[in-house]
Amino acid sequence: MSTATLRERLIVTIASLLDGARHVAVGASSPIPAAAAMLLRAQQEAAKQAPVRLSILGSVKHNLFTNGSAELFDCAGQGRIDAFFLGGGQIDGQGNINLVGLGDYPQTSVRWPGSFGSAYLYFTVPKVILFREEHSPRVFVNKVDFISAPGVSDPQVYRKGGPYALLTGMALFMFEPQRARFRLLHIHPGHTLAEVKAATGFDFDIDAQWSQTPDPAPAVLALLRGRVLSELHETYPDFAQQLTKEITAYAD
Amino acid sequence: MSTATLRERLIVTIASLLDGARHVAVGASSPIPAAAAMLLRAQQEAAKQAPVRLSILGSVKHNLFTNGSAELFDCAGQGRIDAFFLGGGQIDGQGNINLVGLGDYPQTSVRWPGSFGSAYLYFTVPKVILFREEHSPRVFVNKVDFISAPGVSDPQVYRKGGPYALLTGMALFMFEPQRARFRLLHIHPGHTLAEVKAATGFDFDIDAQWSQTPDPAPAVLALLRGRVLSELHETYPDFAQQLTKEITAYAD
Amino acid sequence: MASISVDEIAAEIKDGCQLAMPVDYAGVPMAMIGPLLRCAPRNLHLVGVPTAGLSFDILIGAGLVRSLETSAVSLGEAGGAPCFMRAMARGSIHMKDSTCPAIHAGLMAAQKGAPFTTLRGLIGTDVLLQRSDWKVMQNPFSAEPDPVVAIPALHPDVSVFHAPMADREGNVWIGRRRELATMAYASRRTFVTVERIVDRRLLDDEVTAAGVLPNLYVDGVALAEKGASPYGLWGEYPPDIGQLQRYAQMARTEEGFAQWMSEVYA
Amino acid sequence: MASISVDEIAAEIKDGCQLAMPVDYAGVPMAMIGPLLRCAPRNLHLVGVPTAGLSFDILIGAGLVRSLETSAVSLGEAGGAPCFMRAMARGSIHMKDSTCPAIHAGLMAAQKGAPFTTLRGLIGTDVLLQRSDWKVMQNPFSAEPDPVVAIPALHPDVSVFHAPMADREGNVWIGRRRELATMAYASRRTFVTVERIVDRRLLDDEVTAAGVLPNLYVDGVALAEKGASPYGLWGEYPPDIGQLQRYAQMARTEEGFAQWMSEVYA
Repeated sequence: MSTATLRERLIVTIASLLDGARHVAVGASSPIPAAAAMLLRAQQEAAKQAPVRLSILGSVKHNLFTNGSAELFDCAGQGRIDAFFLGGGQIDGQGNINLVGLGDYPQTSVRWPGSFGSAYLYFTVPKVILFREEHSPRVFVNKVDFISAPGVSDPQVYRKGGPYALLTGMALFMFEPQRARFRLLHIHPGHTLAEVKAATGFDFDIDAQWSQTPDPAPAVLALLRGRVLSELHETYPDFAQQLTKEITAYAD
Repeated sequence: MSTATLRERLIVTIASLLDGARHVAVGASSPIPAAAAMLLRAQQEAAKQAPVRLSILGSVKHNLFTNGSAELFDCAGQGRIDAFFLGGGQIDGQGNINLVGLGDYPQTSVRWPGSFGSAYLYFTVPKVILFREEHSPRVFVNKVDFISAPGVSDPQVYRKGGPYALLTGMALFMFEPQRARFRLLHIHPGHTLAEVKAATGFDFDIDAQWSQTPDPAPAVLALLRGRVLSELHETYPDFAQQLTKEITAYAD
Repeated sequence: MASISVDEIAAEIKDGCQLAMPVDYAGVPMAMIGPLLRCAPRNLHLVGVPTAGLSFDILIGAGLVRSLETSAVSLGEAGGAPCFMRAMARGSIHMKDSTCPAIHAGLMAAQKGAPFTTLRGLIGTDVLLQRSDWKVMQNPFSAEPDPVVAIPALHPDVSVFHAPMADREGNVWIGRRRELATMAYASRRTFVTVERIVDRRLLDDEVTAAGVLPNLYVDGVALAEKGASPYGLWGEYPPDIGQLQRYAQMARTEEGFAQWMSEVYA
Repeated sequence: MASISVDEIAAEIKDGCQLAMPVDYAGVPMAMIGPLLRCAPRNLHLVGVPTAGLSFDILIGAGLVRSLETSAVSLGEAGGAPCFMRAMARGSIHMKDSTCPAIHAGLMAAQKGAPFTTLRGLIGTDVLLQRSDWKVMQNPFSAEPDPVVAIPALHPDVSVFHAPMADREGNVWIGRRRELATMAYASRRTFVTVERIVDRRLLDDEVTAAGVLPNLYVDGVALAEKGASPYGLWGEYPPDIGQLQRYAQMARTEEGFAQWMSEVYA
């Protein structure tokens, strides 16, 4: 039996993906990425390593920016942000993401909010982690209807960043920019390769060493359930409370 | 006999040149232009008119800027500065100014500080008032050795501003951009047209109506000697004190 | 500067006005929306700096909007913006889809008096493909092919935002929210609603002065307590998520939107 | 961030370093000049943001400077900068003559991660004529001929300035002097000397936070009381004009400069 809830597992997985980053920015309404970045910082501090810097938009305490909403983009353009998170109403097998809508633009049949900063940050932040809990063929499509941000670019296009990994409620894929393809690395407990294939509308590679998502180490879980949950309360009180409940229910 | 000292006359003349401006910026180390702008404001307030806004660099009280030293230039680029002041180590008859040095650049025989913001502000501020007390052939030359900022531009060049008038310790010239020439309008008391011609190294037009620089109205002088002098103390204490002495000596 | 009323601000927004307002957390001028609905200017061109939400959705639902330029319209945690989505599906409004830093780049060009600024990214996106008003150009400093996108200066006719305080001269305290300064520098006219007007001059103290938008860029200040509500205002009050969710729920249908409007702006 | 010493800051400035410092009234890091003279890095490339004065003149007089980029070098009311003028006449330094907004434009491009920004003006000046590193280009948004000057991004290796205070995390209070933030954003590394280090976190209060350069952009903070002297520091102390005049007087000759140096930096 697994030792952690799915959300805890997602948080721990993201924290491990972030390792090596000196500065992680987290967009608005992103409690799981925020928790993961806080977890990485807590782990590093516990190990007496230089901790990652966090800029969690929406937080006062965990946000260093003082130059308005342009600073996130300026900072990325300066090469001072190593990792960021994006989602997508659609994500395709080449790492293209669509945050705009379904069908023919502009009169899309379904309209989403819009591209936000993706059309810039996907080019400038080295490690963009695609995170979408829903793992279904309507999200993971063969070709997006609108490219808010492309997974790869022609060689002459300025490109310092792009997709690094794709984490869903079912699996973890790494992105291979040379091949412009995702590679399945882990499947979360309770799911099978057949299930992942059926739920993914694009073709992907499978790592020769693919495995079940490893269980979080007890010390990491303890940090998450202690310090990180309490830090998370400031920005995401509802989410922190909900996660506490889940953990309690799971333990029972 | 004249009622005012030369410096008072310069201040009053500049104030009249500034009339109509909604926002006047004054650069560092420019006490006479600063006093003139303050005088205009005081006159307008006394007449219950909307007063001109002042941005006097170096002043805390009479400076609205809060965005660092770039704001003056941004503000000019936005069209929000109507008048500014420039000088020049050399000024020629086409309104070109040289703030860089004498002789062949870069190994100039005499080197001045540099062009400051002139190469931008001369293009963007509608009324640039050239102000140089020394009126001599070494300042007013036929052709400047280095163009920090040109008096006129080709028609396709973006140009919202430029020289409006040239005020010296001897005379006032207006600038005619169509002709790219100065036109003598006033000569200060105590000087003659022959003297002005001899002291000016470039050819200039002479206004059919040219006259001696008019005497300041008593009410204007009273404002200058009262409110303006006391306002000036904050930014230019030495100058304000010196001017007070001059006025006292002159009255005796 | 004489302080004015919120109604007087609304009256300055005429038919066809290009009107800029800030993102959810940066002082949305909600108090101005009711008066604006009464003035009912037509064919507004809205600019969301850099994204937009409830204020845009209401104006779209009320039929006052012809087009908008922003990088997203949503109600945040409360979900999509229903009137915006409906109008897009119908094709009754024109959306100039952007990306956040392109909105900032256009305003920054205007702040600087430059015709345009360049922005990395964008190449290969459908965002760029749809923006014929942007140009791809060669970086003149590169010997190799190096395409870069030029974003033209964005000069809104009017910008309006809500802030914690202003002084009697009309100097407005914006704190860390410096995009509000950029928006005001770039705009032809700027109006501000504030929680309170203070007697001390905000520029007289270097500490408060650091967060001030000077009155040089401000054409009118109106008092409006809780003027961003149901959005929050930094350092003052949090957003009222319940109210936003209630709007999101009701505005899913035109009837529900009409009912919400009659309840709130009767 | 551990606070460091002024000597440690000086030691970070190596041979060939492109070193940026602010204008007279914006926190000139005079306290760092003595230690820097002891380290004596060679072939410095100085950037004055946007103009320069005493600190540049001393480093030029000491023979540590190969080139400089700024829009003016002077001692303000105390007159011209004697070592600068002497070195220019001799041709022993290379001056990239600029204009204030071009310095800001280069730093702003770097802040934005853009390859360049454009600047109006300049066309027809000898400033432009001498700058082969700037390019005149056609405004791509104009159908008519509309030349505009492109200024490439300026990324100093190191910037150093003096400020009133920092907190223990290295967040620095810069107040209205926002060109210091732009300089730091644009620079690869930034070091700051301060009058005092305070115990409270400057970002915790929205009013002080508005004037803070966060430690994200700061590589070291050193305590240096009266660290801008003989220049002034806003809100703290005025410039010492007498000292500047004394320097201006003595440095008119090489012997006088040498004597001034031995008196001040013995």
